[in-house]
Amino acid sequence: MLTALEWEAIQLSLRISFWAVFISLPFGVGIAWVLGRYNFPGKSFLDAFVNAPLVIPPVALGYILLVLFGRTGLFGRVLEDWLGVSLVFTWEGASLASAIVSFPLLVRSIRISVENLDQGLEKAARTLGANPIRTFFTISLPLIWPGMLAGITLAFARCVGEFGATITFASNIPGETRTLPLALYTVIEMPGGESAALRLMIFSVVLAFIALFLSEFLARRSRKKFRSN
Amino acid sequence: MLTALEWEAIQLSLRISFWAVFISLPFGVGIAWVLGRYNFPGKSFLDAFVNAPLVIPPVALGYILLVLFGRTGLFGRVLEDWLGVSLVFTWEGASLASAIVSFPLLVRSIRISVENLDQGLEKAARTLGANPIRTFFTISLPLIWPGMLAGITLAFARCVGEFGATITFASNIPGETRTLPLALYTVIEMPGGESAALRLMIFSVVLAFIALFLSEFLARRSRKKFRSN
Amino acid sequence: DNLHAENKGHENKGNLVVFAAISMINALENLAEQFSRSEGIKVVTVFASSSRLAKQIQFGAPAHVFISANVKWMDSLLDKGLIEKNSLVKVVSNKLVLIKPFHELDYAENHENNIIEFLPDKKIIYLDSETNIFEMLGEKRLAIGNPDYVPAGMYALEALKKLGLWHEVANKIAPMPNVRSVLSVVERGEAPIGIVYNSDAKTSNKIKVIGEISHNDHQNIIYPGAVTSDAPPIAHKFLKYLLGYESQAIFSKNGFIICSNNSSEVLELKC
Amino acid sequence: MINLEVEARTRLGSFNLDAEFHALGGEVTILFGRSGAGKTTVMESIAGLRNLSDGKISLGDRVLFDSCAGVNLKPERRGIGYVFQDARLFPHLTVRENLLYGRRRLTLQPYKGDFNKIIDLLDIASILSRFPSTLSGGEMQRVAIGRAFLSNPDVLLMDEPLVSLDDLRKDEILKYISQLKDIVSIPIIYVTHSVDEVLKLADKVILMSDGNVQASGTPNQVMGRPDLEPFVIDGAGGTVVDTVVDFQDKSHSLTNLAFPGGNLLVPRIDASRGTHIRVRIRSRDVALATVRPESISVLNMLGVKIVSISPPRGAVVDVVLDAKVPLRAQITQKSALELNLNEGMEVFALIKTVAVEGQEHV
Amino acid sequence: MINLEVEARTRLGSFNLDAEFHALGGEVTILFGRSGAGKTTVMESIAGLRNLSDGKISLGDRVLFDSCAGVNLKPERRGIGYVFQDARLFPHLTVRENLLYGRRRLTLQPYKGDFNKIIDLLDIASILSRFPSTLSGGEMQRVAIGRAFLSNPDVLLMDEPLVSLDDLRKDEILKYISQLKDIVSIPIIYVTHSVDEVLKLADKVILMSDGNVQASGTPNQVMGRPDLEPFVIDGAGGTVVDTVVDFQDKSHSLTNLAFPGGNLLVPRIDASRGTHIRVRIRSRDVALATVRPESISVLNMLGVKIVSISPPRGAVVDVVLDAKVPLRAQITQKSALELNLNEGMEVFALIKTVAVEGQEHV
Ligand SMILES: Nc1ncnc2c1ncn2[C@@H]1O[C@H](COP(=O)(O)OP(=O)(O)OP(=O)(O)O)[C@@H](O)[C@H]1O
Ligand SMILES: Nc1ncnc2c1ncn2[C@@H]1O[C@H](COP(=O)(O)OP(=O)(O)OP(=O)(O)O)[C@@H](O)[C@H]1O
Ligand SMILES: [Mg+2]
Ligand SMILES: [Mg+2]
Repeated sequence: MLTALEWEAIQLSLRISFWAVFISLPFGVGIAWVLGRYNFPGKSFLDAFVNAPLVIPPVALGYILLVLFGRTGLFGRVLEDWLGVSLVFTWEGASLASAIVSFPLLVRSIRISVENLDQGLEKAARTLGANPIRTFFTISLPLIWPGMLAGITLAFARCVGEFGATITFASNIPGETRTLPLALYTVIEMPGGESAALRLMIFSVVLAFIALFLSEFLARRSRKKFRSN
Repeated sequence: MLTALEWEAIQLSLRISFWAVFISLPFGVGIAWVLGRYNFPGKSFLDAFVNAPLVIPPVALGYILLVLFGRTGLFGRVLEDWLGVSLVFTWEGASLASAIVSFPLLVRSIRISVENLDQGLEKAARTLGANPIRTFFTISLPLIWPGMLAGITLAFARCVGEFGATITFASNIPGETRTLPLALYTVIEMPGGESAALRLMIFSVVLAFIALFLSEFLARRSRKKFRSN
Repeated sequence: DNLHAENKGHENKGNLVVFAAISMINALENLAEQFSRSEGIKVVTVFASSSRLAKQIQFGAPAHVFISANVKWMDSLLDKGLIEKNSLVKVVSNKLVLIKPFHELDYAENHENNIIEFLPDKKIIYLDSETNIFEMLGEKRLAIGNPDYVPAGMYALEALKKLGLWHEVANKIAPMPNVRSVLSVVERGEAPIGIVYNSDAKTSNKIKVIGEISHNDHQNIIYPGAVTSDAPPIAHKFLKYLLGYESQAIFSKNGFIICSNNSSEVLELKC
Repeated sequence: MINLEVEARTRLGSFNLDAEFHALGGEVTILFGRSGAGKTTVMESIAGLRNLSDGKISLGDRVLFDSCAGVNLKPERRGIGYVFQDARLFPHLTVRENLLYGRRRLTLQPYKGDFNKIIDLLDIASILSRFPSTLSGGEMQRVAIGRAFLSNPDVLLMDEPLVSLDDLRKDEILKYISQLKDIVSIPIIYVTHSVDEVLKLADKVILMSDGNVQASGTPNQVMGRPDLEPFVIDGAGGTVVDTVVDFQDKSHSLTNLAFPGGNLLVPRIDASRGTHIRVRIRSRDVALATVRPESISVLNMLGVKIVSISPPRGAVVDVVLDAKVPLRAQITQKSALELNLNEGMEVFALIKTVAVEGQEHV
Repeated sequence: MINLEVEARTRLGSFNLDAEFHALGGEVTILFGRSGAGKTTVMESIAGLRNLSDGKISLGDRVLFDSCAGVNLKPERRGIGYVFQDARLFPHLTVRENLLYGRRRLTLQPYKGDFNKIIDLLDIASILSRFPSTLSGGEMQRVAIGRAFLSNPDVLLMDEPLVSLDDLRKDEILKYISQLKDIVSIPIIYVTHSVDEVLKLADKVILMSDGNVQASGTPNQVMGRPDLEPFVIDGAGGTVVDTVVDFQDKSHSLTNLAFPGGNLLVPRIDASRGTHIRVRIRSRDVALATVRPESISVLNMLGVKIVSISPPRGAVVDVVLDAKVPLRAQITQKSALELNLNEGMEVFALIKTVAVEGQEHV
């Protein structure tokens, strides 16, 4: 049913999106927490910085990444010299691009949940002897979990659909960075590529659908528990 | 300070983004409400449909819009025959593209707030004689307002950054559809366009910054009111 | 596989990596496959817009062969010493054509300015200063590649200016980000006519070519190819292979124009 | 006079509600019962906030819910004022806005509550412009009560409204509720665990247990039943006697109340002659004597006849007395034996004036 | 024996807290005061949930907070068990998980509470696996109490913990708290509006008003003060007498308690001879007689001397009696005049056995 190329693109999309979300999740939660809970000078700047990838067109973002993480770039050189790692033109680079593009979505969803969190419950946990760490993991985290799940899904979907930054920064290398959207871009240039493009588009949507379905399922399970009929 | 072209792009971006968010807001609230409150068969499909624009690369989305809203398209024909309106190559079309691309972000933020809403308060309002409409506008809406604000900001920022669907569906016509990202893309693809690109990128970020700042200000005002120190 | 586990940064030792303009995808996929079969080496083809590929090579992309859709981007790499000057060749050439939607006939019935009048029985016209593009467009727009950065658009702009038609259409163009988009808006009738490469026109069966633009009216459209500075010898062989008779025939089938100086001699690029 | 008829059946997890009762307009009907008995569930059913599987609820000739006829009026059409067990103030509105939220309701009967009067009663004038998050527990509770009062309801549902309030304020609000029911003559359903509140307020008591109505009737009927033992603390029960003001003893700040069985002296009640007053006499406050004691500080000594003596429960026996109206005394078994009390005997019931609580009642 | 010393000053909007008091280990210290007096604010300050602008709080030799020394222990380091005014159960955890949440705490003193015992006491065995959203108001309250008990705290803060509970269950829990304080000898700070609870539990009462400590001392000292009138309902105050079990009258289910002023008969208390029992005698339950009445159902007649008679407040006067221990009677002015009561007079104090409430006390 699936051609080898399609299968390869799907796998790549999944792998790249998974790692993008997985790695950025702790940062996302941290920043959402700081933004949702505290007021401090420079908060607006942090907020703007986190959200910048939304307003900058992905292609431009890709160029910025190329400049920063390319072999001659600021970070790229450090990574290469110190760790022997190069991100440009690798799937890890594609993950980085996806992570940056989807980061604002992740943060915003979690932040809304953090803002809605009842601090009274955290206080209650503290009086029961839980330190801030335990309080966070046993009380706060489970209670913001629905928002986190929403953020994860949103970010994952955005990663699966990511094109501009990826093709610019990580190029369109088959088996390495040719994700579903890049494959779609490639086949559409071929005569009669529409049907192949349609197939790829459907795969994208199905992937997103599965992610949404999974998240809805998990969210419903956790909601059902603690909400009365 | 600003060149005429830059100023034009900024104005266009603002106009297109404003209308995109403004028009999609009622639908966004409605769908977020339905998804956040009710369980019904087909909910997952509605959810997937709403979120589909996230996974479909914007360029492909632009193409789909062309198919649907073009002169020969399903909706395009209706619009043209009944209203004499054509969306392709117009700023209204760019608004449509932006609205569709940013819609999932709008819905998700509002939905998280809807799910966090304490239904006990709505019940209290009902016993005080408020019908569902009044209850919605005087109780539910003010309480989900922070989430709505977050959604509006996110969607607005996404619209300001929207590139792929717009350029494919609405072209890159100066004064009509050449928004900031399109202008940015144009100069970035020209050799030696880096400094012009940087300027435009900064404008985009500043725009988003202003939107974020405004929303943060409004949110803080409404939060301060009803949250104790 | 551990091939790329060892080769972070993708020198792709053993593989031949070809960066090529996306508009060549049909012909090149084909040729690369044949080449890899005959040489027993894997050819990895990477397609994107020339500008993007050029920038990527500039930032260290693991390309061995670069085939650009225009001379300018090749020049920029040449200046930076990232390609072997000696290896530079003209791979193919192309020409601009005027296209319209295939179903124009049915569609045109609804409109007064029926452009069919200009085109008795499918005869291909040559665009000249007499051509009434303004009338052909009616209320609509002329789809071309964005003359700011899409090579096809630049050539189209040059030709339209030279033919004195630009002032008629300057406010009526729909600058599209790539040739593919030009095709799609013309296919859908959003633009009644568009200007694309001949090779691009070949990829769509929903449009038809109604006119040609003489290459006298603009710079020569050349697809230069070259080998990057740290490429293996096989890269030269591949480039040479592209210039061979069979390869050129395949290019030709895909709408490209076979280069006149079909040899491995060095081009003088700034023609 | 609008009466409320309730017949409610539903199931929540393993809990089964099956309750049937009615509440008269102008009366306070107390829902009494241990925690988890289903009181809140009944209230929510009346308010239309909980779906019943089966039953019928009507208010006067308006049917609010009828599972057979498929009637299920929306909460806002039911004309209820509900003081929730948790205050449920609107967090984004000031106290004033919370209080006035329900006033927009169109009502059949003219608006009776007076904003300033209720503000004063509840002592919330100083917090009107604050937001709920800054209020203390009792302040929230009071605002919630005011909000329900001011919505001018056709039936008032109060779910433990006075829990966080001090006794003095409790008393004032209880008095106000007593007055209210007489003025607007709506049914008031009141949930409480306090025997004190039952005896002060109740015209009728519905005793719930495990989702069922265990007993219902006047406070005297319900609170005196020995089989309801587990619900009521020994001796906190008692009787309620309807009296009229006979004369005022201004010099001693006392009021003399007449009732069929004689007269009662109570701390001064500000009411004119002939006013109906309901007094509550706790059975543990009543002592018995076989001869009239002299030189004792007890002012009320009623000649009564012993109707019955209950079997001993622990140290105590309950003695039902006939003072033309029923009266109840709780004394030790030892006293009963020593005084040789028997059914039919004529004795004196001794009731300290300060132990009698009276309240105006129409 | 760990004592709690509190000195708390802070400002919330227009409300100023400035309270200073101490609470001894093994004693229940009641925070009493009208709604909005600042009780919850004090509790939160002790728990470390509210920042004080100034003050010092120490528990034994541990300093929890000291604005001068810059000490501010985190709430989890303070070793408190807090029953909040609102239950604050964790919505995503079952009742069992809520109850056990605090048990992970490492404590200096060995764990004393027993899970099953507390479950039984609170009667929550049947809801252990439910989530809080399905609980009734009283059930939530009980789980919150259990959660605090089970966390094995060094100081217990209880903010109106019993408000939604019926009297019987209240009584059981009150008894348990009384036992608890004796066993673990931690300080217990208890907020309530109920005079009843004050008299049953209190070793010490802190009366708060407008953010300040108005009065503090034993219940006798505080609840009897006439200047505290506005806080206490007439006659609900009273005295607490420390007694020891003298003998058991099994046939009448009575217990005879000895105290310096004589003996008291009370309903049977299950305790052996010599056990210390604290009894509470409400002043309105005490009648006075100048000659010993005969043939009356009142079993306790104590010969006492009148120490003072207050000026009349409305109908009543407060009479302070000397029965070797202080005792208090509330009678009408009229009786006082008729019996010609004077300071120094020897009279009999009549106290119905059923009106006396006794509780074991170490
Ligand atoms: N979803 C549910 N699943 C199982 N049991 C439930 C559910 N909802 C409520 N109950 C049970 O129904 C019973 C009645 O609850 P309700 O709130 O009416 O009690 P109540 O009489 O108001 O008690 P309280 O005085 O404690 O407020 C309780 O025992 C409660 O645990
Ligand atoms: N942020 C604030 N701004 C202004 N006043 C406040 C704020 N927070 C609390 N208060 C006031 O502080 C006072 C003390 O509140 P606290 O909760 O301690 O009272 P309380 O004694 O517990 O009362 P209750 O018995 O009603 O629970 C209240 O009058 C309250 O209105
Ligand atoms: Mg209840
Ligand atoms: Mg409080």
